[in-house]
Amino acid sequence: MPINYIYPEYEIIRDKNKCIKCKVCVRQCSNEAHTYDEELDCLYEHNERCVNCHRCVALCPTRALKIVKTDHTFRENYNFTGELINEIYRQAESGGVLLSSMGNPKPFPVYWDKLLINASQVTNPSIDPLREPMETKVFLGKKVSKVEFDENGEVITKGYPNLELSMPILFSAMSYGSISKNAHEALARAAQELGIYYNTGEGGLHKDFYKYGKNTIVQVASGRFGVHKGYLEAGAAIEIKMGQGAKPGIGGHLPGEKIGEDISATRMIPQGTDAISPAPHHDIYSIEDLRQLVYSLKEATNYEKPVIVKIAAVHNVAAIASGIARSGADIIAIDGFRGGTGAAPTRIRDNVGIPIELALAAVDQRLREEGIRNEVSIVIAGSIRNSADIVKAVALGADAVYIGTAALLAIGCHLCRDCQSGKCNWGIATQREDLVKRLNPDIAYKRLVNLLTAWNHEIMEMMGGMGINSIEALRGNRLMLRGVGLNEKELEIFGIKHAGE
Amino acid sequence: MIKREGEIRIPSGCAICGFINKSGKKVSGDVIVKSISYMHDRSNGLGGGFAGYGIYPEYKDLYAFHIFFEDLNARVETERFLEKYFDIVNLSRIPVKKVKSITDSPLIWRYFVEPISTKLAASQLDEKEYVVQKVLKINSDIKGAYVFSSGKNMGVFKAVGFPEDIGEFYRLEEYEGYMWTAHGRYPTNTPGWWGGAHPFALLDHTIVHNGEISSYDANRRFVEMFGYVCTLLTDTEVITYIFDYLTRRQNLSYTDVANIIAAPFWEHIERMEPNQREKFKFFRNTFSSLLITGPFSILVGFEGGLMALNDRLKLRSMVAAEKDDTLYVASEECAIRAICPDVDKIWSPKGGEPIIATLYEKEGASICR
Amino acid sequence: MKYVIIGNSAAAVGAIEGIRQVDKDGGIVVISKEKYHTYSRPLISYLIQGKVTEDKMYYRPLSFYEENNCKVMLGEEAVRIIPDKKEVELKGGKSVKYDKLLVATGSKPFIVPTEGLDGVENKFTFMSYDDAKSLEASITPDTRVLIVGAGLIGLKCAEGLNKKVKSITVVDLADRVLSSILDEKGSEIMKKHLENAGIEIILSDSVKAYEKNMATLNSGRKVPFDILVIAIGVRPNVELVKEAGGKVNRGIVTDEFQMTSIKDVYAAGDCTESLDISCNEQKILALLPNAYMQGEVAGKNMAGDKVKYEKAIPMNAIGFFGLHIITAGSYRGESYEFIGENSYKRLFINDNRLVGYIMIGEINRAGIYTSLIKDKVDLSTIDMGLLLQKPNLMMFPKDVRKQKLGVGHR
Amino acid sequence: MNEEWCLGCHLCEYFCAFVNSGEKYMPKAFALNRQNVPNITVEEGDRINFAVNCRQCDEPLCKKGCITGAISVKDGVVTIDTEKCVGCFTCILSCPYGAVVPNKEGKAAKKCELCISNGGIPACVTNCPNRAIVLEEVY
Repeated sequence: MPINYIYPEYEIIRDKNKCIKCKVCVRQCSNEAHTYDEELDCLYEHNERCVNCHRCVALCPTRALKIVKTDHTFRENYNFTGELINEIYRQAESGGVLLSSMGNPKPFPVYWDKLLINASQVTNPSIDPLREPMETKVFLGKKVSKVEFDENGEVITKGYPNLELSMPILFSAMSYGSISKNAHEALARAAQELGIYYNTGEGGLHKDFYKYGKNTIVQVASGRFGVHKGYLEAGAAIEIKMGQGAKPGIGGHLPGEKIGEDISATRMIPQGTDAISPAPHHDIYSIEDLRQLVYSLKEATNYEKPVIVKIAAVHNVAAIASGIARSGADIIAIDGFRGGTGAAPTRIRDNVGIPIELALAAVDQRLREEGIRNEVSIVIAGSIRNSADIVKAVALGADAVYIGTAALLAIGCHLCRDCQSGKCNWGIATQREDLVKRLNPDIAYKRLVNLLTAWNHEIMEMMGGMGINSIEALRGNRLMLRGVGLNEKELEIFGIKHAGE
Repeated sequence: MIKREGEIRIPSGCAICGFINKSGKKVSGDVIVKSISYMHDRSNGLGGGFAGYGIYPEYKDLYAFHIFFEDLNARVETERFLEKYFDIVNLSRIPVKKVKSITDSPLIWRYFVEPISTKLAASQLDEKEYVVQKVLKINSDIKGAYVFSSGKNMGVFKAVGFPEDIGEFYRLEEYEGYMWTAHGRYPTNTPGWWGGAHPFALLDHTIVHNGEISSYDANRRFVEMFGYVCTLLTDTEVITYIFDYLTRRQNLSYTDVANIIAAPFWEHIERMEPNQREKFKFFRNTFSSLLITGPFSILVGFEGGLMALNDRLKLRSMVAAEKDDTLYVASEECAIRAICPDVDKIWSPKGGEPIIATLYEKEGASICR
Repeated sequence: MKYVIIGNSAAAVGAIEGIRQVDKDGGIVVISKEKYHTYSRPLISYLIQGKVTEDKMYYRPLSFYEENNCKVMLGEEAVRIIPDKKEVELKGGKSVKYDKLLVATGSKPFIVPTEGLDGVENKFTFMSYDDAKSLEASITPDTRVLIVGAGLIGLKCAEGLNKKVKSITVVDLADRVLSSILDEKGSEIMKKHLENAGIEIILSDSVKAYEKNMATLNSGRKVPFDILVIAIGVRPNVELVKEAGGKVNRGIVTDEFQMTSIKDVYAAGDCTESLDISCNEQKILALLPNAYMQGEVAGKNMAGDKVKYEKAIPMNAIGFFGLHIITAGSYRGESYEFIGENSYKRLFINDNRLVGYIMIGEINRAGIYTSLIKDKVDLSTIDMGLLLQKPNLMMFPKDVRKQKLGVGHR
Repeated sequence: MNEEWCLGCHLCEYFCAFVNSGEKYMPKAFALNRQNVPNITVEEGDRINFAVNCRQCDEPLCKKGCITGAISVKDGVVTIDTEKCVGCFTCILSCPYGAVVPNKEGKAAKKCELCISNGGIPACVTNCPNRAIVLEEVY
């Protein structure tokens, strides 16, 4: 065996006094980081296999386990960090592109944390959400610009198809394939119970989930996997995926080993073949082509469903959004550079795209300047982490947010960022039957419902504090935000004042 | 340096009152002055004003512009601008009386104008839109000039001071109108800029408002998509624009406007008859950015009518009363009793429930659909 | 409705509990020859051994009769059933009227007439509380015990006495111990185990004659003893029914509702015959669980219900000196044998059904095998590999597992 | 028991043995080879796992077969009086689920009594990480 330069990143620490040798760690680690030796009645740790997913830690009945970052180091180097060195070793060994998953973990500014929310004091009252109605219902879609009446004064204008949400939150596109069927079921059932929507991603719609159609957004992406008439008709809205925040400008790849019987049927591709989504849509080489696809889809569904166009937040996102708003799309979804993924080239994930906060501020402002903000709703995505992020997003101008990573965390994801291995110990990003069953949708969907119910309460609390009792009065209400530690340019883009001003 | 309206949002508490005689009987301006004076403690001397309707019968077909000029240059420039787009039928200083407590008065002029027909035709705008654009242009572009009243057969009179002093200053006893509204202001900070006083007016819409709306920036950024420029950053300004947008541009009735800006709660809408439900849902969705939240009580004056409205939680006081053909509305009952001690009926309107009174001759007109 | 029960053991208790599931009010009279509150017969060996105290001998709590509203006539012996009058005549001339009668008279020890037996002073059987008490009263640490019969009763007695006496010798005509429930290999294992515990076992031999404290065996061997326990076997007490004209073979014959050929007279327990469904033969299954379940069925039917008792099979769970045996069914057909370090297992499969098994040592979850026999499960639906391995539910098809373990019966 | 969700992690067995051991600290319950026996058994297959414990039958065969009267049904829970039990294991012979087990001394039988004496909610239910085991009242 050649020399392996890579020292394990984590160490599994077992408290022998607490360990009762129940071997739950051995049974539960799909990476085989724990093994048991019958002869010596002894448990061994294999640190090099550990991805720090915490499955063993969480299930250890005596809390005898913990996983720590190794204190083994290279000589300190601010420039060539240990992580970079290891990445070079890995590539020197494999000759391949580095892959990773979930969102960009690098220390770029998180603007949400530099925005502060207002509250009422003397001059106007705050509102107590426990005692007064507090509304978070949201409609997504194009709005009527001129209302017409008949001679009796009755409104004759018909509204455009809109999505109605009980709260300004949707579950992001995550395909069946990138995540498990049970994870999908959890999302679908939670969406149904909450009165919101989940998104099929580019994986088609499993036959068992057509019944959740009223709460489903069906995605059409560059690979067109699983797209057929019934699929388009099944959902409440159709999303054209042009880009993804975690990997703007590139396509997707689901390896053949994950294409089992069920996924094959759902995606409409042969079992065992790689599912490759091209970087561009091969029928969209410009904005006018997008318009044609938007209208093809509307035509196919009798103009009954809103069409969403999802793009990654890139440098000229405002101009792109303006073009999309004029393309007939009803909703623009913008995915920031911290958005998640099941697998992306590390360098792209960590270096391409812009923060969603800036993208949102720019897009909302641009659409208002052009007087076309009413043509589309804006849904943003890319690492919405809590209810305060949502309040800030809405105040900046978003109609609603997509949550992906947070939803996965709710159902057990521990953000070990090893989705691409397909060995997710939490039954989420895997298709291995024994692992998939670890995610009981009965539990998982309830956790999602709990999380969003809690967030909605918090949103209401914050709104009440601002003296706002309906979410629409918060949307674009940038006066409710102040910046801290932001420079003039950032404040200008956000359209807000600095704290204290 | 203390910033004035337009540079910063200034929260304020206020007094408002108003009345309309539905049979069109005219009442002298000193009545409204008396009414507002009873709510002296609700103002702090940093602003007040009045709006009278039916006060210029001899010029009733002309737009009456009331303009503050900070200096002569502003006046010259404004008049040059006006002449370019309007026929100026009459112009004069607005007569005032020296009042000790009122100082730093700008130049206050009044112009009765009508659009130059060729210019209007060339603009391809309807007449009102034409006028609005020119007013907004003066206010945003001509330094030191501020059009604070621009409707027909009506006028706004406002200043920095207590309202009763302002009434005296403008010699309101010399005007007679079928409808009057008044405002006394309690801003938390302001250098005292006359333009920042209320009522706020656009064409024949005038608004007096007591409150501090929390939806301000959402409303502002929405209406600004339609050419309005909120230069003052006040609630009253944006509410006026909302009324203008919904009544004039969208042709909605005042009732519908109330149902949009103080929309019923969803739980209430869900309980409505299907037709009603659909309509309310449609309105709330279509004009979601025009929902006004936070406390407000407003009096909206318009040609031939008056609307009073509270926010949907009724977070500010407002009392209404009737005596014969006259409807009275005020922040406090005392302001009504002061001018009409023996009312037929007095009540406190519910949050979100508009009270709309119009001249009998206007009943059934499109505005009251 | 008036119920009369002759007998006071497992079948009687089963009947009382069966009646009370259906009829809360009808009067129940229990006629018991023995003067004790209902007790567990198998416990007498534990009593002698000292593992069970007298207060733990009771099969049901002392409040049992009161709670079930029963009139108990202890120490009364039924001598005649008069079906025409619906009466039971008691020793001493009294009689008890019944609407429904249960005969649960059990069995009595079988004693082979042997030369000199009458002259043996300290001779005992081992069936009843009284047997146990008198036996216990006569032993000393110096006592030498001879037990005739290496069946369940004889060996249980041996185990009970083992530490309390000087020596124990067990003699049986058969060539192996526990011949009624074990195969040869099983018997061999048990014999060794018993001998290791210090019990002397003489097989394929029997007592030819007794002479005071000496037994002479057929083989000529002489076995001295101070106490003799006769545990050759038992015979059902069928006389009452037989004399009343009821049908009797070796035991009382009943239908599947536990009614004898005499109307309104039911029978249950060791005095009856049952259909052993593991081999489809009428048998006397003198086993406590069988007695209880027959009694319960009889009770329910007496009270007007209509339930069948149709899952009878021989089955035994017993242990000697820490080594446990569980057996069930009949030993015919193809057999599968498994010998472990400390265990022995043999499964019998006939006509694609599990019909019997023997498990020694490793007995966990044996009931799953029992259920396969009782339910006559067609083995083509069962994973044979798993079946042979050990008792488990995995061997059943998914839907059966779901039914067995399913989340509720929703 | 819903085998669809059973992961075969065996935590139910360990928690069962722990809470029924009387120890307050889990590691102690399993220290020094204390053979605490769980009342629940996990069966493992190629893909299927499930745990088996007492079904609390309406007509428990274990009770009917018990030679000492040690088994009774209290408030729907089939209970063994270990003082009365002599360890003949007729109950093991009778139970079609294999849900009765010898105790660690091998001298008496024991079975799941729904943690009635351990706070009421069965430890296997509380500690099943995938809610494969639930407590349901069956009417």
